[in-house]
Order: sequence, then C-alpha cells, then structure tokens
Amino acid sequence: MKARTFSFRRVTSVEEALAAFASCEGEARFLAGGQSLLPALNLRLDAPDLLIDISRVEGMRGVSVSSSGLRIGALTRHVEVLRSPLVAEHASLLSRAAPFVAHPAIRNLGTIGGSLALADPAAEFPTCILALNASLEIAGANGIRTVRADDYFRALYETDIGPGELLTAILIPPPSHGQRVHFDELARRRGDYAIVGLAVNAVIHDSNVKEIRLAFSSVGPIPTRAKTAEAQLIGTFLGAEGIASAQAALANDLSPDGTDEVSSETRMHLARVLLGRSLNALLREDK
Amino acid sequence: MTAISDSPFRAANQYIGKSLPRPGAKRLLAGRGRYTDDIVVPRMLYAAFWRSPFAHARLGAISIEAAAAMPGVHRVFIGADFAAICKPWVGTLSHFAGMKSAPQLPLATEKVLWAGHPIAMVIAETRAQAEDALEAIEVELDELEPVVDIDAAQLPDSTLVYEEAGSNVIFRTRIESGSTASAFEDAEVVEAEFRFGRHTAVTMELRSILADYDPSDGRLTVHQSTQTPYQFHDIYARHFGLSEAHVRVVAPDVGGSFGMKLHLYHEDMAVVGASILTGRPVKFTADRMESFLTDIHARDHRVRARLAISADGMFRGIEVDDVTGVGPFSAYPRTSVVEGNQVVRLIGAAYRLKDYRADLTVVAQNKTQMSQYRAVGHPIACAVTERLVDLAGARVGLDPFEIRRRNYVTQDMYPHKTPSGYSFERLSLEECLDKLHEAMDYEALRKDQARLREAGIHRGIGIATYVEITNPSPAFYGVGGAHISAQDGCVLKVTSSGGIQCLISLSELGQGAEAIVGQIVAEGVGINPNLVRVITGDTDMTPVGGATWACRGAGIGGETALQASKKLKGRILEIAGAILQCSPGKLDISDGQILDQGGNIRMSLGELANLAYFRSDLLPKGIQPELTVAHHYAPSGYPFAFTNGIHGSLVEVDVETGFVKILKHWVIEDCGRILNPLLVDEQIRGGVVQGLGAAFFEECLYSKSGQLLNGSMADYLVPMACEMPDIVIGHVETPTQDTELGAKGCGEAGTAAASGAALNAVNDALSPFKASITQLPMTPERILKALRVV
Amino acid sequence: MSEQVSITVKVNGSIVRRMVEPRLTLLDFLRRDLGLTGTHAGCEMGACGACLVSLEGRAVHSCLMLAVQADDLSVETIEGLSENGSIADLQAAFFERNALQCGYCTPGVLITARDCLSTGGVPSRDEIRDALSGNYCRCTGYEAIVDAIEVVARMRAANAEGSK
Amino acid sequence: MDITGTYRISARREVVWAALNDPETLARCIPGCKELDAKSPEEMAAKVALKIGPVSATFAGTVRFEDIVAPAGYTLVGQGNGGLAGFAKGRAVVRLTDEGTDTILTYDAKADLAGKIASLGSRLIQSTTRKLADQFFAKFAETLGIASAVSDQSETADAADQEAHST
Repeated sequence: MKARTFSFRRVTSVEEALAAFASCEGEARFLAGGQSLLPALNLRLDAPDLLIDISRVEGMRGVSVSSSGLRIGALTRHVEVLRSPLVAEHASLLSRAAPFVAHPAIRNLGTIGGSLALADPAAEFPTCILALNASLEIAGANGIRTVRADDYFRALYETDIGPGELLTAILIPPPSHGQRVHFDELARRRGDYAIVGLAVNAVIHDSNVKEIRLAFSSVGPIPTRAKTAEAQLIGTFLGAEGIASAQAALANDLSPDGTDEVSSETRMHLARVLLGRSLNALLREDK
Repeated sequence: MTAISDSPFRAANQYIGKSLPRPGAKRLLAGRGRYTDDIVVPRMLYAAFWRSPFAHARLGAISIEAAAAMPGVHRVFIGADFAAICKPWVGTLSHFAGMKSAPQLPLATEKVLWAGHPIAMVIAETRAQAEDALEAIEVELDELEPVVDIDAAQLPDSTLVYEEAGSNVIFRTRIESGSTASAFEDAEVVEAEFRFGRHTAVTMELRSILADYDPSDGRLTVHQSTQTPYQFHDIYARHFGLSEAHVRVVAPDVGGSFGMKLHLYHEDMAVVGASILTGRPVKFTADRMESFLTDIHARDHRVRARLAISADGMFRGIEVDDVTGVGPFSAYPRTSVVEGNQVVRLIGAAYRLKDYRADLTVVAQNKTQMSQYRAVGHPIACAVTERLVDLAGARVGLDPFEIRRRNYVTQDMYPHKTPSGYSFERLSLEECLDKLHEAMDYEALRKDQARLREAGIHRGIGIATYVEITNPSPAFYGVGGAHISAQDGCVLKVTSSGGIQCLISLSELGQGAEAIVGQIVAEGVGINPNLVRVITGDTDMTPVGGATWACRGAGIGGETALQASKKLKGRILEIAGAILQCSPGKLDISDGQILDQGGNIRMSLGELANLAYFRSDLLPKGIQPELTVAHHYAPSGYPFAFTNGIHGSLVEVDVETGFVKILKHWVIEDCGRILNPLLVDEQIRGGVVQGLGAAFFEECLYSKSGQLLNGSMADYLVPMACEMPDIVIGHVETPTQDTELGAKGCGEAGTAAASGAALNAVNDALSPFKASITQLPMTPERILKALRVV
Repeated sequence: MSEQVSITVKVNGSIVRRMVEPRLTLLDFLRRDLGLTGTHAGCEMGACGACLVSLEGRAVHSCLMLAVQADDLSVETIEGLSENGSIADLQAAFFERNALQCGYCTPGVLITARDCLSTGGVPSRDEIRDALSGNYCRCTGYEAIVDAIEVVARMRAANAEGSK
Repeated sequence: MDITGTYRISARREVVWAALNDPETLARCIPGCKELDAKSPEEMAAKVALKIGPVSATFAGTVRFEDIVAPAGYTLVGQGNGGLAGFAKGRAVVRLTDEGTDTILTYDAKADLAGKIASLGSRLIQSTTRKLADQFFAKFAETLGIASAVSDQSETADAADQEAHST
C-alpha cells in the first residue's frame, strides 16, 4: 500500500497556499494534519498531482478570544483543542467532544480545520460547530469570507468551501448566560466511527429551555440538526415529558442510512436514546 | 513433583514451574526484533499482485506489456508462467473420505474464485514501483454468479465453485453413537440454531516472505513469517521439484500467528516461483487489505443442535447439524474440514452421554479460504454445548453450576471414551467447577445481580466448560497423507565453556517456546537457564519436527527437550565419571557443577567441556569427546492429550442500546504440568481476548456478490484495551502420564470457551425480558433485535 | 512529477540529510532509508499504532506522515528511546510482567506509554486503557500491559515523592 | 437497498423520454462525467471521475439502456472500472407517467461495488449512492424544467439487504 507519485510544496502563508493551488495544472490538495488524506493516498484511493503542505502557515494555528467570541485557527490540532483553557472556558462543548476524536496519536497531528473541511458524517467537531452556531472563515481569491455552520455543510463530504478555497479559522460566538452543553456518542469501541453522536448546546434557566441546538452525527450525509425536536423543547420545562416528545419528534428530523452492521431503524432508535440521555444529563447538571 | 525426580539436587536446579520472564523479550522491547520484512538482502526485488475485484469470474486476456515497461519493473508474471514450474496443490486428505477440492496454482489461470484471488504479479525495484505498474495491467474478467450463501450453494441448480466436484458440498460426514431416536423419546428437549460469524486472525505482523533462489548452486533460501518451517521446506521442495537438501526455510521473529501462518498461500508459491524464474531475491509483504482478503478466515458455521434431558436434569442425547462455509477450496496442507470435524466431535464431550448423532456439511463458496485458526472448532462446540446446557438447566430449574456438576464425566470414569470417539486419560471437570464457583464468589455475584436488576441495571453471569484437544499424534494429519510431523526433534550441545546450545524443531511466535525449552533443558541438565541458548526456526540448523500448532509445543516439544537433556546429562556424567574415576551413577550436576554424592564439587561443566574440546589428549582411553546428543519424541500413548477448564463471564447489558460492557472474566484451567505460570497466564489472557472478540466484535461481512465489506482495521473490529476486562486465572494441574514432563498445552484454552461463557452471560442478562440470542458476534443491533426493541 | 526533495530531520538526536520522493512515508523512510526497523507497519491507515514514533515529543503515526513533512523536525524511534535510557523503567516492567508476546506492537505501545506517563501522576487503569485505545495488541489481552504501565507510574511517583 | 425518488417535470412525457435517450443530456447530468460516446442506440462508452470525500477515482465503462418501453421508461445500467480502486455498478429503473402536461419521473436505483472500494466503503455506500442518484436526477429534471421534487428521496430497504451475509 504505497501512494502514487505527486509533487510536494510547503507554503508559509495563506496567499502562497492559494496561489499554489491556482497554478497547479492538475489536481491539488491541501495537506494539514493529513490524518484522513494520508490513508487515502496510501490506499491509492486518491492521487493528486500536487500536495500543498499548509501545516506551517503563519496565523492559522492557535486559539484566541475577543468580544466577538472565540477564534480557533484551522490548523489547531485536536490535542490543542482538547487541552486549551480558552476552549474549555469559551467553547466547552469542543473540550468535551475532543476526547472522542479517534485516538491520542491521531489527535496529536489531526487538525480541527481538516476535520471540518473533510466533513465526515461520523466526525465529532462538525456537529459541535453546528450546535455552537459557529461560523467558518474561508480564504479565497477574492479575500476572506465567513459562512455560518448552518449553511456550511452541503452534502456527503461536500461543504461550502469551493475549489481553491481554504478554511482558515472557526469563529464561535461567546457563550450565553445559562449555557449548557453536552456531547456524547455511541461507538462500538473507543475511538471508532460513532453509530450516532450528539452535540447539544442549550440555554437553560431554572430548567426552562430558552434556546437549544441539537446536532447529530452519523444519521445522514451531513451533520444534522434536529430542528423539530429543538422547537419542541424551546420554551418548555425540561422534564420527562418534554424529553419524550423531543425524542418522538426526531422522526421528522432524521432519516439515517442503514449499513451492513446497523440498520436505519437501529440508528434511529439509538439517536432517540442518545437524545434522552443527553437531555437528562443536562437536567442533572442544571440541578 | 518435578521432572528430574532422581536428582538429590533438584531444588537448586528447579526451573520447571517457575515464573521466569522470557529471555528473548528484551530484544523485542528495544525494537531489535528481526521480522521477515526487516530483512534486506542485496539485489532484492519487491512483489505486488493484481487481484480479482470479483468473487467469481472467468479469466480472459491479460495485458501486461505496459506494466512490464514501467520504471523499475523487472518482470510481470501471469498464471501460465508458474504453472510451468509448480505442481498444483490439492487440500484433501485420505482420512476424510470423499472429500474434494480444486487444485491450486500460484496465480489464477482459468477462473478466479474469490475477490482478492491473485491474477498477475509485478516484480520491481521497490514496492511502490510495483504498485505503480499494477495500474497499467488490464485483465478481462467475465463475471460468473458468485456462490455466497451456504443454503443456496447446496441447491441443485447452484453455480459450482469447482465444477469437477459436481457439487458445492465438498465433504459430508455423520457421527452416530447409540440411538438418539430413543434418547429423545419422551424426553424434555432444548434446542437452538446458532450462527457463528467468520473471523480472521489479524496478526499484527503481516504475512511476509523473502525467497532467494541462487541459480549458481540451485539453492533456495526462504525467510518467512511462519509457525511451521519444516512444513514449508517440504512443500517448496516437492512442488517446485527441488532437492530438499537445496531448500532452507527460516522463520525469524514472527509477529503473531494464531494458526493463520501455517497454511499455504498463493503468494508464497508465487514469490518462490518468481525467485526461481528471475534468479533474484524476491520479497512480498502483504498490506493490511491484502491480509483481510487472503489470510485464512475462520469459523463461519450454522449449527442446529438439540439436547434431550430427563426431568431430573440428566442428559440423554444430543443431535447436531453443522454446516460450514469454507471458501473456494480446502486449505493446504491441513484441509478446511478439520474445523467442522472438531466441532462435531467435541460437542457434549465433557458430559456423560451415550446417544449422539452429528452431521457435518462442508460447503464451498466464493469467499476467502477458511481454515484452522486458534482453538480450531472449539469455540463453536463449546458455545453450542454450553448454551444447550444452560437452556436445559433453566428448563428443569437447575442452576448452571448444578446442572453441569450432575452431568460431567466423573473421576471414576477415566479413561473415558466419548460417543464421538475421543479418549480422555483424565480431566478435572468438577475440581475446576468448584474452583470457579469460589473464584467468582458466585453467590455474591447473584445477589448483586438481583439487587441491580431492581435498579434497572442488567448484569449477566455465564459459565462455559471446555475440553480441548492438544498434542496430536499422527492420527491427526499423518494418517491422511499429510506431510505434517507429529514428532519433534532436539539437539543439545555443550559449548566449550560449559554452556548449552539447544536446537529444537519448535517455533517461537512470542508465546515463549524458547523460554520454556530453556527452563526444561536447564533443569534437565542442571545448569543455569541463562547459559542455555535455544535456537528455533531454521531448517538448516534445527532437527525435523512439527513445530508450533495445536498446543503441542509444551507437551511434545517440551518432552523432547526433557528427554534430550536427560540424554545429555547421562553423556556428561559418563565422561565425568571416566575422568573422575567413579561411577557416573554417583555423580550429579547442579548449577553447572559436577558433584559427588556428598555434594562436593568435583569439576565444573566448563572444565569438562574444555578437556573434551581442547585437551582430549587428557581424556581416559576409550572416551570420545562427544558432548552433543539428539533426541526425537512422538506421542505414542493416547492419540491426543485433552486439557479442560471452565470460564466465567460477568457482563452488563445496556438494554436500551444493546451495548455490552464486559466487567470481568475468570478462567480455571488445567493444562497438565505448568512449565511457567507467568507465560501460561498470559497465553490464557490473550486467548480469552480473542474469544471475546468473537463474542462481541469480530466478523468478516460479505455482500451478496461475495465482496468482503470490512477489509480494514477500522472496519473489522478487533478487541482493544478499553473494551476488555481484567481476567482472573486459576489453575488445576492434572499432568498427563503419557510423558515424563506431564505438560498438555495452554495456547488455545482461552479462546475455546470465552465466547461461550459470554454468550451465556448475555443470555442471563436478557432472561428477565424473555429474550435470547444465539448468534455471534453479539452486536448491539442483534441484542436490540433479541430484545424486540428494533 | 516525482522529483526528489531534500530533507533534514533530527532522528534520535542525530541530524540526517536525505533526498526522498514526496510520496515516501515517514514510516518507510525510517525503516527503509535509515534501517530503523523497530518501527513497524501494521495497517498504513492510522488504526493499529504499530508505527508510532515520537515527533517533537508527541506520539504520531509514522504511516500517516510523509518524510517531507518531518523536514526540520525531531523524531525519536524505539531505537533512540532505548539507547538514551528514557524508557528503561518501562522496558524493565514490561519484561518482568511479560507484557508482550510477539513484540510487533510493543515499540508503538511503549511510545504510547511514554506519552501517557509524561504528564506525571498515576493514571487510573481506565485512563491507561484509554491512552492505549489506538494500540492493537493481538497477543497479550492488554491486562499485562496495563499492569506494567501502572507499576512504572507508581514507581515514578514514589521516586518523585522521595526526591522532594 | 434501493434508493428511490420522484420528480415532477414541467415537460411532456415524449420530451422527457427523448432527453433520457440523449447522450448529450445524460453526459451533462451524470455526476463527474468526462466522456460519453454512443456505441449503439442502447450503449455508450463512459468515463466518470468521482470525488467523494477522501476517495477520488476515475471509472471507465459503459452506460446502457435495458428493458426499454418507450416512452414509459427503461433501466439505466452503468458499470465502470476504477482500476485499483475497484469496480462500480449501478442500475436505475426509471418510470415516466403523465400528469396533465407534466411528467412524473420515478426512479429506483441501486449500486454494487467490487474490489477495494467495496471493502473500505461499506460505511457510506448507501449515502454515496443516494447522493449520486439524487445529483443525476435532480440535474436531469432541472435541465428540462423542474416543477418540484414530489417527495424527499427515500429508501426502501428489504430486510435481506440490511443483514449482510455472515454465512
């Protein structure tokens, strides 16, 4: 299992990266952490002509905070997200999700931007940024633009990033007063692709749900918000009844695919169980 | 009791039974292991294979010209190239009457038989260049209907995998003893249909072979990751028409084997053939996808079984129907029939039973070949038997411990012959049962279980007895015509400074064969184990022997080493007696010193060796300086040894998700004489984890068109650290009287019953829901289906 | 398109300069070009942990990294860690506990163990198992590995306490 | 497992049928289609480059019409050789019915993979099939003037398909 030949170019700025991509006559790929790209190359399931190594681009790495919220550079590694005190304080949903991302050695090289740009339907961070109502900063020939997470995921492995564009940062709005977050997933083994995962971001006062965003992984081609269930919950008292009706509402929100090991029906059932457990966990934390 | 019971100094030299770490482990810990793929020789070329994407197809034109012209490419071979120099192999044995199997060649010539079947082979300067060239090969394949399902395969109009056989059933047999018809009359009957998924070994080290044929002197040297060097020595010589004197097979460090690395693979033969045809060393190391597609798969059974019981819970009879799918042909040289054969012979073996009937149907399919893997057939036989036993207990209101106790073969019955024809010298079933009861603190577990059920936590407790076949005599393979040796050989040499070099036909796979042999030789001769150097895995050096499989290393190889060491000790004392002018019978060896009966040191082994090798002029007349002995040993008593034991499993089933947490696992085992408790315990633990993999995770999934759907380590789930429990191990020792050493072997006991115990534990947890499961692995979805949740 | 690229990597403390094809993985570079065969190929897709090396002090899969990506960086392999003595206590504990059989996964497991203990303190058995979640071992059943790492954690903690 | 979908197209059935048989239209609608050359009225040679997440492969093969019942429908059969990536086959039963001056197009598609992509891709085969089928028919309907997708694409999974063969 050895990759096909390709050319390699290391760049040190976003501009240089974009220019390298634009000037490539064949297929080019940006290489960040490489934890998904390298397996595909090794297996010859992908064979670009040029790899553009962006891992040492200045300014695309690290976490900072301002009045508009948290900014996480796309090249920030999973392990850095996991251990960042700023992330823990301002976007603790990501801190909670990070331990579920693959295994320690993958987390040491893999980047949050890489995970979001690939947008695997089973991945953890895509659901988190959806639940957090984050925005994504994308650099292209016409400069920098931002897109809301709700508009970012298009189809299976397809995002709003166009050819030759580069995801540079993730922008997360400041937490509201009363914010409660929860992340959980059901995977056969630690670090496996989840059968179903759920990121919850809610504002709860005295057990009353003011706002809530529920984002599931592995239940469709893209990370999926359960909007009917959210609507069910907003403005209600978070209790057994509310949870049950939210679980029932998932039927309108999700239509997961079946695979050889997990049927669509089982996945749907597990999504309901996970929602119930996550909401109960929020409830317990609220008390 | 010790092996060297005649020595008054045995306490000082007692190494058998001690928990000594393995001497070879330090090298591996320092990253200095030398596995086949680590070996680089001058002018070496690399191989890569073009494989069929289809499960069944007729082979048309193959276009290789473009590939042959690629940078770095040395040659591109197709089937006809090797057909000219390699005699086909056929995986049948004469003692399996009526068995049929398609002859095999290194590369497909007319038909491809499974997705992954190699069709063309590129030899290039690097593996990457060889893979580049694969992309330039074009192959015409005319797809045929694949044979996948074991029932559809048996229909009269089914496509045939091997047309000449006239049927996809390549072997069928029935075992019948007594009359099950009368046993089942008026009896209580419990029955079930079981399904056991296909597994594969997933050794950490991938299959690797480096063949180096030197045309100048016609010698073939093969370095290979294998557990059976002599078997391949024989195969390469016979199938390529070489003199055995010109063939050498070396097994360097082997990174896991588990039965997978004793079968012949197409790629092995292609690499040897390519080296002969090119006159260059050729290396092939499978990548992980190739391993999933070509390493033998295992298990894959559907078993229907029923057990007749009397109202007081006594077993009356068992009827079994096992259908197993083995892939497109029978594996060579052991056959793919042995797995099913052991299933139908081992079911019910631990219990008093006269009336027994079992049918075995072995079916060909267009899937990867299926054959022996750790604990061949045992986990199937164990799970089927032990599930039926629990069902019987539930039917008549007996606790799992009690129903077993009532029906076990008892101490007064040995030697005991099972209805399927196996003879047990002596087992320790009841003692193991009692020990497990105590080790688990069974009563307390049951109380906890009841209390937690109230709180909605569903724990299950399961137990499973196993009887395991070990130390096979020639009755296993030899009688069928297989060139698989049931004996082992050992050569011992005293080195010039008084150490010992031991050359033995066993192979070291990380299980510790070299360590236990070193302990035996050290004790047998009376020398510190650090001064014993054990050498394995090289047919140019070690004597001919069967090597490591079927738990035979300790029992057969160990006994060989023991007898060789006694022979050497006798020889040393003979020389010492002549030098010291006293009767050898009045001398002994302890810690490398030759002592008299009073315990006085008369001379050291080093001094004796020095005299023998450098100053033989000083030896008394008539004494030759011969300090090398050879010994061979083959079992000649019982055709097999049998070990036994029992597993306990504690699980917690999340009845909402179907996920299972394995909380704890216990094993009480009796492998006869324990040579090294540290190594035995770790063999058992490793085996248990493979059994738990079978219970909960591992399964080769196929599509309807015969495609393996989970051919990667991310998709085929092997048990990992987080999901596995701590494992408690206890021992009972019932040495075999067939040998002086008394060891029976322990490599497969962990795997044999772990899945059966887990199956019973999960069913125990599900019992309040009137739910049951009889399919392995027990995936969350299957458990949810059993619970009727989905 | 397959021009060779010059790289300079610090491997086990020594500076190494080589021309490599961009497609060469760090794993194959270490094994083939440098003869450091203690690092093993298991799956070449980051699932098994047999190829772990330490990059700038952190465990990474050498199969999921190109040699060219390691340019100007520092890599330690099992050979280097053995020779500098930094994991001698782990190796000794693995030896005593027989926490390995075939040894193929062992270098990768040791790299994980080293990272797991690098932050000090005594991790729980569950934490050790979690740290090992990306390391396949097909022989041992894991318990002995967990035992050995736990023993070293306690020993190191006791030594740290003693030296205060 | 089958992927099904329904579109209402603002065009008469004969027009839709003609488009379904027009290689140029098909070439525009087949996701990643690089070449599509008619070899006979029922068969075309095709080259399709697909990039789905980490997998990027070019398939060379054929697209064929089978079970033709003009203008009520046919079965579109495609198969392609992706080299080392493996083999892909797909078939879609397409039915056209009149509804006023509109045409209702329904399809029922399935895919079968062989080789490396089959062994590595099972987790996402269904999502991928759905995506490709959806892209094709959506583009096709759009070309002719889509009125609406009548319903969300849905799946009908027969139980036998769900449970992979383990025997």
